Amino acid sequence: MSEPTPTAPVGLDEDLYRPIEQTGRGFYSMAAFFLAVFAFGVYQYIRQLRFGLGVTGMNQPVTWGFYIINFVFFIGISHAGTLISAILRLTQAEWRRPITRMAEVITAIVLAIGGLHPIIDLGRPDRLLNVFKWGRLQSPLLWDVMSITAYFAASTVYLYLPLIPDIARLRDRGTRPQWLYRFLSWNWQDTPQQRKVLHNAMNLLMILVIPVAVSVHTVISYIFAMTLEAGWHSTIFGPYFVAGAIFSGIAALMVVMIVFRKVYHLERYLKPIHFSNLAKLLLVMSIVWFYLTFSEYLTGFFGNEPAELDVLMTKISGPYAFPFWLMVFVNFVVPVALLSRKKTRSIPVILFVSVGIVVGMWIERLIIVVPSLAVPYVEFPQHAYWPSIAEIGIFAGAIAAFCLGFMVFAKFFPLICIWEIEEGRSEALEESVERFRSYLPDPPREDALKEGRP
Amino acid sequence: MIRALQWLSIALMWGFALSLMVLVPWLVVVAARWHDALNWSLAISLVMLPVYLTVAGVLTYVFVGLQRGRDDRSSP
Amino acid sequence: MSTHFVFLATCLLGAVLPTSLHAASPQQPIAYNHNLHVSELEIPCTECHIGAESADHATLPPKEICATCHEDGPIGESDEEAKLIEFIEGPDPIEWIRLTRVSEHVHFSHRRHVKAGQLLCERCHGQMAEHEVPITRPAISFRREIGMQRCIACHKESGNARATVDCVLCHR
Amino acid sequence: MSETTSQLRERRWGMVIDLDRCTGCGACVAACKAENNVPEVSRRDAFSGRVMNWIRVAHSESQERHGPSAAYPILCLHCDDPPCTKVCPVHATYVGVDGIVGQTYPRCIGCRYCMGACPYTVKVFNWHEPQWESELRAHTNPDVSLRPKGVVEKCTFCSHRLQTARDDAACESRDVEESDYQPACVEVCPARAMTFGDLRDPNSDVSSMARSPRSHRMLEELGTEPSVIYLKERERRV
Repeated sequence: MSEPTPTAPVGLDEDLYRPIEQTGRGFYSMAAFFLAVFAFGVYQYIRQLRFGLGVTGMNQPVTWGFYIINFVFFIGISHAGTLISAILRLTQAEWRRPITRMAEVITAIVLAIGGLHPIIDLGRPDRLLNVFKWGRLQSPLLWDVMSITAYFAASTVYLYLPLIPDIARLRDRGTRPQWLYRFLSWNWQDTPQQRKVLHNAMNLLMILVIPVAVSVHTVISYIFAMTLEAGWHSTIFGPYFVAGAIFSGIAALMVVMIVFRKVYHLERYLKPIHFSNLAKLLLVMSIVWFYLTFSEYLTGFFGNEPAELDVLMTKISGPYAFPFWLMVFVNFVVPVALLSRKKTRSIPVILFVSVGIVVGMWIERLIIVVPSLAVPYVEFPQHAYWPSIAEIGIFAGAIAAFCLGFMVFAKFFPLICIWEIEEGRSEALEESVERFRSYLPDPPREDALKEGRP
Repeated sequence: MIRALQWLSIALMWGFALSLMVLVPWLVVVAARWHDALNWSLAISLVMLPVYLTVAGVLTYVFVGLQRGRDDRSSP
Repeated sequence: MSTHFVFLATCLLGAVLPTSLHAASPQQPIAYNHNLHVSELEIPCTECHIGAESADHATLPPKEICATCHEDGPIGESDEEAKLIEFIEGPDPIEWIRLTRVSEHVHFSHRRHVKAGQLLCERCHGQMAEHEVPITRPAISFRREIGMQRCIACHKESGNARATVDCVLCHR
Repeated sequence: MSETTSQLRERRWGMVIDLDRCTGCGACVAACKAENNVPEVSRRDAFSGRVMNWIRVAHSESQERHGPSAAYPILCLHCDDPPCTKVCPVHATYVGVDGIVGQTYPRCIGCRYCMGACPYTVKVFNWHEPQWESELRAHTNPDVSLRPKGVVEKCTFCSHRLQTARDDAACESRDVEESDYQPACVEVCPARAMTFGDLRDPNSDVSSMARSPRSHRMLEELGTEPSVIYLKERERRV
């Protein structure tokens, strides 16, 4: 066993290692539960493979349902992550340190799950290879394949790089399984040169990951916006989707943070100030989201174009009125009412608001995908779209897969970036004092002093 | 053994990046062959290829960099 | 759940098993000698496979076609001919086993290729004239080994403007 | 905008539907189903909105909808610049040489993007493996394939008839004439409301009808350039 690295002061961050080194009964029972739900989803998918997409609730004209909604939703959540952590790192926001890791984990897991959804949606998944053999780059679906793979690659690496020093710590502590930590730590020895390489790479990646992340959700919006369908064919869909993605991402991040803070007793690390700061960000995004939603619908409404108006009316007063107004309520009214006042910005309230927003953003995806299809230009026999047990089962399975993925990750790796916390303790204070000092106006030059005040 | 796994993962990463970089020109070839929206395909491939190149480049930089950094000291 | 497992396992097995096992070598009712009829007696293919020039399918000859020559008793001394005579005199049709098939979703017109395109049968069916006993697998299967690539290659190299590579004109 | 369209095309098959003549009897719907082996769906599927029709007769009673008339048949309009082909990720739907928008079933991956992109909602999906009762199976058209589950299908202007017409013409070493080829719906229409022909040929019936002041195309403002042209009803004095 190698000796612990000199930079790791033993004891201070023991709380962060505990979930990895001790496994309680709760973990196994939760894992079993999620595994069961996941297995149910897999079973439903196998049923779908056998009997065709007829087992879902989709029909003509509503040819896209839960799978595409969930696809957009999950990929949206994935923006939590990397985008938030990249922006916070880039702007050197010191309070980011305990948050970034969780955000990145959300991204990686949710991207993998979301990326599978278009495949689940295929009528002929056995012909998936056609996309690579004879794919048409003109199709926005291909743009999506490209941008999601790029984002997945970039964000996985972006999760992995800051993890290396922590893995090395686990390796040096002798945590099991040793081979895993030795394999993943890449012989990290905390040499100055290694630090420099890691630092450079992270800097590069965090800059790269922002445009890639923006492009991903823009391209997803293009899937809809590139068609001529009323309600989809909109120029602001790109920014609208990106804003919505970041919005839902922050909310999901808060939910995860609050849950794991409770479960793993991370109160020392995730303090009210972190939630307060994120809640302010959430409030801003809520307002931005509302602004974009408003602009999007107002142009349709004011122009009075019949097809556009038909879709709009089904949303605000037709069969989709309830989810629509619920969405406005939980995405805008509740956050603005509760998060804008310091008094109500407490952690339980934030949890409530965040859960509401995650649900609300899912409804938003529903409101975007389904009504436009349900109200075609030309008269068509109408049938309400209701998800079947297959779609609900697969949705539940996907959520279970996310929880399971997060639990397994937390079982093997620290959920809070230990070295960044240590770095914060040892260096950040002086560094930021130095930084703040550099913001201050320079002292007057000596010759100016002499001239001005003789 | 662990060394081999590490090299394997590098190889996988590169295989991934390279196969994407092969895929895009291939799709352009397909488009040309089918007289099918070649201009679009070219435009999109021009956007995609640099992105993959950058991702692959960063990966290489990190892996090579870490190995170089390690060589300063003997491995534990 | 177990039925699903069996289903999956069967799929896997089906994919792994060699193709030869799939097509158990078929036994034709009469061991027709192509070599004798085509090479030596110089009977053209279309004499018996009458659809080749006039229809989509080339057709396998019914016994009436055989009867035009073999009606008045055996010409040679082979056992196979004796079987044929039995068929001609009996009430049953000869149930030839069809070996060459194109997929259901393909429109392939024999008359188009044979009559309008003036293609030789050998081009796709191989040197049938050399076989003295019935073949057990087609010289060229359009199912597995070659498929669409062969069609496309030939259509392109023919230089014939009517030999299209447009999907819907062959896919149906 | 598939470049195939402009470069290789000889003809542009098109249809004119005179709404003044259309009685909405549905003969075209039945003929199409029989001709193209469009499967029947189960009762349950029919109730959940999965009826499969390549042509349907829409009725617009009120003026709120954007349809042009009281009863009008809608089939794939075989657009010149179809929104559906642009979004297909695998080249399963595309504009063919004679302006027929093709759907290649063996290539389709069933993503249903084209169905969402089509402003006319004329594509249908095989939600299940089609079930054919033995009676019906025996009467399927051998010229048309039976589609497997999980692929999108739509009107092909009875392209199998074009295949046969081309075979006929090739055997007589001539080009396909307009009179060689007609889709089943046109053939069967008892009111002769549908006319089929070459829109490229200025002397054809369809071309002259297309020049009528009554002619219009569905959702013309979208710029999809459909090959199916409707003739508006004349005003009636009671």
